[in-house]
Amino acid sequence: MSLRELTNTEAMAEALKEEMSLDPSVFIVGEDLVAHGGIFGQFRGLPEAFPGRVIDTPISETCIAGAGLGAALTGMRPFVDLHFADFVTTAMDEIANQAAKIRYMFGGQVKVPMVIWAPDGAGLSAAAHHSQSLEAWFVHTPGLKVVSPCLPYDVKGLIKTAIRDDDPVVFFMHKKIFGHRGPVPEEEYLIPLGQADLKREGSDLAIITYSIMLLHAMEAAQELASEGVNAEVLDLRSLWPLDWEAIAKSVSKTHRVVVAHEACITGGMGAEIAARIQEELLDELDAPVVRVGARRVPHPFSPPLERFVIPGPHSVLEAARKVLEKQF
Amino acid sequence: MSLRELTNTEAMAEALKEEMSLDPSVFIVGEDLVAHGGIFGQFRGLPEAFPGRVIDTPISETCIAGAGLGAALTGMRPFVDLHFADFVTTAMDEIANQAAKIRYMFGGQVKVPMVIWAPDGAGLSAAAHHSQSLEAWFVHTPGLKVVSPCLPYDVKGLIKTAIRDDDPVVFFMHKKIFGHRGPVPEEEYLIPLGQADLKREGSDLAIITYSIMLLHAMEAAQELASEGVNAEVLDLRSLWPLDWEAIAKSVSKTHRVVVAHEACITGGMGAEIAARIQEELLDELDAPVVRVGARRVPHPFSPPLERFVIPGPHSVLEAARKVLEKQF
Amino acid sequence: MKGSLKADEMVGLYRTMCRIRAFETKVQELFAANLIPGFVHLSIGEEAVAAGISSVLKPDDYITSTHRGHGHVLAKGADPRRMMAELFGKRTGYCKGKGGSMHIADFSVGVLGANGVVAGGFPIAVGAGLSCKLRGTDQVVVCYFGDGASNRGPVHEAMNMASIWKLPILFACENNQYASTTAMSYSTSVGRIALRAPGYSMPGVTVDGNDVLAVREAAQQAVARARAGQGPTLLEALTYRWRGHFEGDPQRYRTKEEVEEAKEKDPILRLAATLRKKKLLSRELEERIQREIQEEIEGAVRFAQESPYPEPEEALEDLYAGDVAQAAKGGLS
Amino acid sequence: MKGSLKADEMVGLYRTMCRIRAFETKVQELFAANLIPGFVHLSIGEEAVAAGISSVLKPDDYITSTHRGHGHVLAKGADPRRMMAELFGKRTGYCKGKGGSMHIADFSVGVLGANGVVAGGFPIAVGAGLSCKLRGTDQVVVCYFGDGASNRGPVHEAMNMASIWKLPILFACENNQYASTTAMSYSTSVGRIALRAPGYSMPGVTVDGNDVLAVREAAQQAVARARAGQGPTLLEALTYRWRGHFEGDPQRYRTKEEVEEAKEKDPILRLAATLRKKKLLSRELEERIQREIQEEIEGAVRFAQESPYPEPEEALEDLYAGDVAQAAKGGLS
Ligand SMILES: Cc1ncc(C[n+]2csc(CCOP(=O)(O)OP(=O)(O)O)c2C)c(N)n1
Ligand SMILES: Cc1ncc(C[n+]2csc(CCOP(=O)(O)OP(=O)(O)O)c2C)c(N)n1
Ligand SMILES: [Mg+2]
Ligand SMILES: [Mg+2]
Repeated sequence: MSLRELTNTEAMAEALKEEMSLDPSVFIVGEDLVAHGGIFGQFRGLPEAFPGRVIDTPISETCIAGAGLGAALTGMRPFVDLHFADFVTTAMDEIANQAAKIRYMFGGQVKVPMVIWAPDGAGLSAAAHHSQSLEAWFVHTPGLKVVSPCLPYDVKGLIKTAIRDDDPVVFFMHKKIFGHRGPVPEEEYLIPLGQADLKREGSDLAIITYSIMLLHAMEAAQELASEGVNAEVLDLRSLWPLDWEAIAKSVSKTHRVVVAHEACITGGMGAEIAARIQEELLDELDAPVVRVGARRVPHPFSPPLERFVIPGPHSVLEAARKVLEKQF
Repeated sequence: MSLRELTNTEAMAEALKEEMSLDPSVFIVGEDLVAHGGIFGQFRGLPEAFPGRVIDTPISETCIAGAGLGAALTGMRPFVDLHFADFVTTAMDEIANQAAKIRYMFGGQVKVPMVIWAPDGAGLSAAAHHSQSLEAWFVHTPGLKVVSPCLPYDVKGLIKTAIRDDDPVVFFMHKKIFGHRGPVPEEEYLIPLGQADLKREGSDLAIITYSIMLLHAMEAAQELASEGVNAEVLDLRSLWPLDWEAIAKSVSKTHRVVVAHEACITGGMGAEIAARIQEELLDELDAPVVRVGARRVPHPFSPPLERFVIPGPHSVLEAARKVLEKQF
Repeated sequence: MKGSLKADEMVGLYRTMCRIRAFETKVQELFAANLIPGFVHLSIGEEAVAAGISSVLKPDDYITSTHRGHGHVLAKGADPRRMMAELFGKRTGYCKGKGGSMHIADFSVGVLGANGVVAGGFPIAVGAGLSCKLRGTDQVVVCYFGDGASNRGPVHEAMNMASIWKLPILFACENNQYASTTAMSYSTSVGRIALRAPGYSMPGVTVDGNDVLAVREAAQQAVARARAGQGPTLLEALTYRWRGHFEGDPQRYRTKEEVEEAKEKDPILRLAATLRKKKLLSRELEERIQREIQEEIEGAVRFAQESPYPEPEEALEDLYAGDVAQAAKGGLS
Repeated sequence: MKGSLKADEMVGLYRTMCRIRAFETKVQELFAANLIPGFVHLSIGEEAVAAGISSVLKPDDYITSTHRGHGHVLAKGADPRRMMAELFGKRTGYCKGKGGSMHIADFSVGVLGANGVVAGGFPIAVGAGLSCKLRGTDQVVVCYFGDGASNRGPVHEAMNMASIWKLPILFACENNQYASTTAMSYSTSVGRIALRAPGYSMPGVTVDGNDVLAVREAAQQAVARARAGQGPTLLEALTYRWRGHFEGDPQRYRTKEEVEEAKEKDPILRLAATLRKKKLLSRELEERIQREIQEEIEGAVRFAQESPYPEPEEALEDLYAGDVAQAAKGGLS
């Protein structure tokens, strides 16, 4: 495989371009897509390449998400851009009560092939209405699939799979990773939903993570390595379906686990993972699973406050030290 | 204290009546309240007793919740009836982005004394749009308080406290408990938010629960007692603030724990509790914490299906047996 | 216009209304006899709306329906046997017992689903309309809704979007004057829902919703407009809900007299009178229609009663189309 | 009407507009110099709307503002020093650095908050209006919003509720013709937002939003109506956003010429010309006004720059008013 380096923005645009070329039922709908190719340039080139298939909307997230659903029910494969993850609040009925439940409520009569995509995450002083990571709400909602990759390779492969998937996929990308570069093969490839990827092998402890925290976890792992600790980093990529086998493997190998995400710790994805690890693998644990995430406050604006609230490499490091300390 | 038996419906109406008599800034707003005193009769007598202070609205949950917020910011103490918990999906922006965050975003300038009340839960063949238990979303949302009691005594005391509280309180009551009777003193009393109540003392295992699952847990505990197992049942009543001390005490005493709620297990409140127990009290556990909750599907309509999806006394019993089995 | 209707079309309208009435009257009985679980919302008295509108639709046109949707669904061509089985919670129902009265769909005849969320159908209708436009078909979408629904936010977003994109949508308001216990005159800032249409630059028409011929005529114009790519129409049909909001509703919000008075405007009797005047409905024909309908409905009840309940484990099926079905089952859930 | 304005009132309008312009021009510089974190949305060119409306409000009247809210907040009486400190993220800011540009509030002068969610202020305004009514005050509420916001669902719910309850609300649309990259002519199904008012049985008025006297006059009527218990008004002010949607916006959606042409309708120059014609704005007065404003803004910048940042741990304060503050801190969070 020949490799190039692409940014996440480029990887995403390329994935969409390929899928739109292959399948005329794929279209993109959302606010402010055409003029600037999306707020991160994630659709650059597509409005020109696919006239009429990248559709600007009024500011109406409720109806945008629901229109995606209506189109999915009638033969199309919409890719819905929700602008900012924080605005899912305005479309929760369409996502959680309608899209998630329609196939089931109607006894499997119909498929719902749609992607609901949104940039999430903090770190840009964007304050309380433009910084949240809300994936836990959707993992708690039966009927949805939830994806949140970090590296361009994974972004491209998962965007393509999410588009081809016949169920509603909620797809989050952290707004600070759009410029992040990484190798992406020229050849076509797909990444299945529900498959984690071991980004770093290790034996002393497992850091289970996803989205931007992968970068922080890798940094922490490197620091740990310099101290002689061999951490393994498991990138979940998909949160539902959840690759429980990969998690169990890491836990059984390292016996010490950190779960790290940027969302609020309380009630976050880390709670589900930690709860399940102790439920199924308690005997494997040499120390409690430690969770890393944001403190339980909204995102403050001022840089020193925001830095204090959201986790970084130091938070993963701290958690790792705590997990390593304990001797049974 | 003289005791009477009241239903939850009566206890709730009495709490509101007392608070509305004491404080002219308290009012009730929502759909279809006046003609029938609310869909469960929970406001019976109040429209007549307090003319103009029980306010019917158009079907506009988004604006109803947000109007509660606007009123709370300007000197009133609204009690917002959201009709069915499932419809919080239409007011998530108002609840999670506005009410929850306003005090914080604005640096503590203002108080947000409002209650957002909704009946939740399944068991009436009301199907996917009228059966959910969504408390986990709100526990994951900093700025909110979350309450979900079961018995009339607790309902009355907590409704009164929630109304007097200066923060937004999301208050769920299971729709199958409205007719449930229990002792309620004539004398006035309050129950603090964040205080669990030990509904049954025991030493062999702790069942941590809330809302309708309390009834199921008590039933299971009785069954266990007949088998010589002494289960303790801790009724959380409030989910945030969470009475961690009470939980820790039960865990340290019994070393075996079941966490039970009617909401979907995956990403539910039980995940948070189990994760935290293993994080802080791993050495106390003689067996993994076992979670009880709904299976990860929407609520089906047909009775045999619905019974299979939601947990009952048998589910608690099964979990208890699993927890008791394990010998370290 | 009305005159141009063919005889069999007029009789067809009559038959459709009678079928809806008979189906729902039977449901009322069955519910009272505790044979149907959950909640049931009946549209008895409002049959002209669904009948009139569906009479101008093609099989591949779409509708989004509401909590009070039996009429819409029947009129669009759904099978009363599978509907009844669904109401009973049986495996042979449209949704294999997973949906019930508020969640019936039949994608094979364009029924995109009833909805438990008031106004939940609006965004879906917009999406279906957009899909028709993108796929270049001449299909149209009917979005049924109530007077109460008209005040929800998604209505506004949907009407605006449908208008700017000239989507082929008929927004069909069944104004039965109440939303549960709440009178439209209290909840709604405008005397006629159709008066909101100019705010979206679309035609707004109010018709007598108990006059099936008037409904049909207005729907025909709207549908023609939609098929011609000229965009959506808001059609308001004034009618009345004879039964309570749900079966069992104590109805303290209105008087018996008001209900009795409304019943005098029975859309079925009204069309029957017209047909008789035109000599289109002989006693024999009428008896035959009623007999056929009774047989059909009784057959539906029999089908429902004889069908098995789903097995409990079937609750785990139909969640995902993709290969996660397995994962979901194998998971903790 | 216009003639009945007193001289000092007219000069006051001028001063308010100049203060907003000066504040935002300074913010633009500071942002470009990387002294302000996050995102900033400027209302330069739109000053007449906030100035005209606020000039008819009392201190205890309320406003809900938007992401483009510096002008609304300043005109309502907020302190530019605390605003600027907030933009810098300093502890002396209105929100102790927790809010930033999109989340400024000053409850002491009735500013119920800017909002990061487009149309997020509507339900809050309805609640404030309901509160005024329940408390029996004669306060009014101004709900500012943009042309883009007008298509969101909460607008519909809010206008309907405000109308049925005759709430004292002025819905003030700053129609600057764009919502981010999207032209109103594309996104909106009606040529003038005010044309939606009849759908809510409320007056709908469109004025030249660059003519502060016209804005003031229309606002005065709406506010009088509101105070008299006659209900809400929808006022649309046509204006133009001179800067990008946010500072840094590449603005590929419009031409430089279009912007230059719009700038010729500068509301400040326009009032200045009127004032000069009426001999109300001597060169000395004008210089004094500008000098005072410059001093005030420079003082605000100095205040902001000299103020300390909050300590990191302060991030855990101000979440709850009740005793859970402790619990939250002590908790896992
Ligand atoms: C979003 C939402 N809010 C409230 C309800 C509860 N509810 C069900 S039907 C109904 C009244 C609907 O009135 P209308 O739209 O006029 O329809 P009708 O029942 O008269 O046919 C209400 C309030 C709901 N299902 N969904
Ligand atoms: C619900 C929501 N959707 C989208 C956005 C992103 N956004 C911020 S401002 C804006 C444009 C608003 O346009 P308009 O209402 O006309 O106000 P203007 O910016 O022109 O003052 C958009 C789309 C948002 N903040 N909130
Ligand atoms: Mg109605
Ligand atoms: Mg604008």
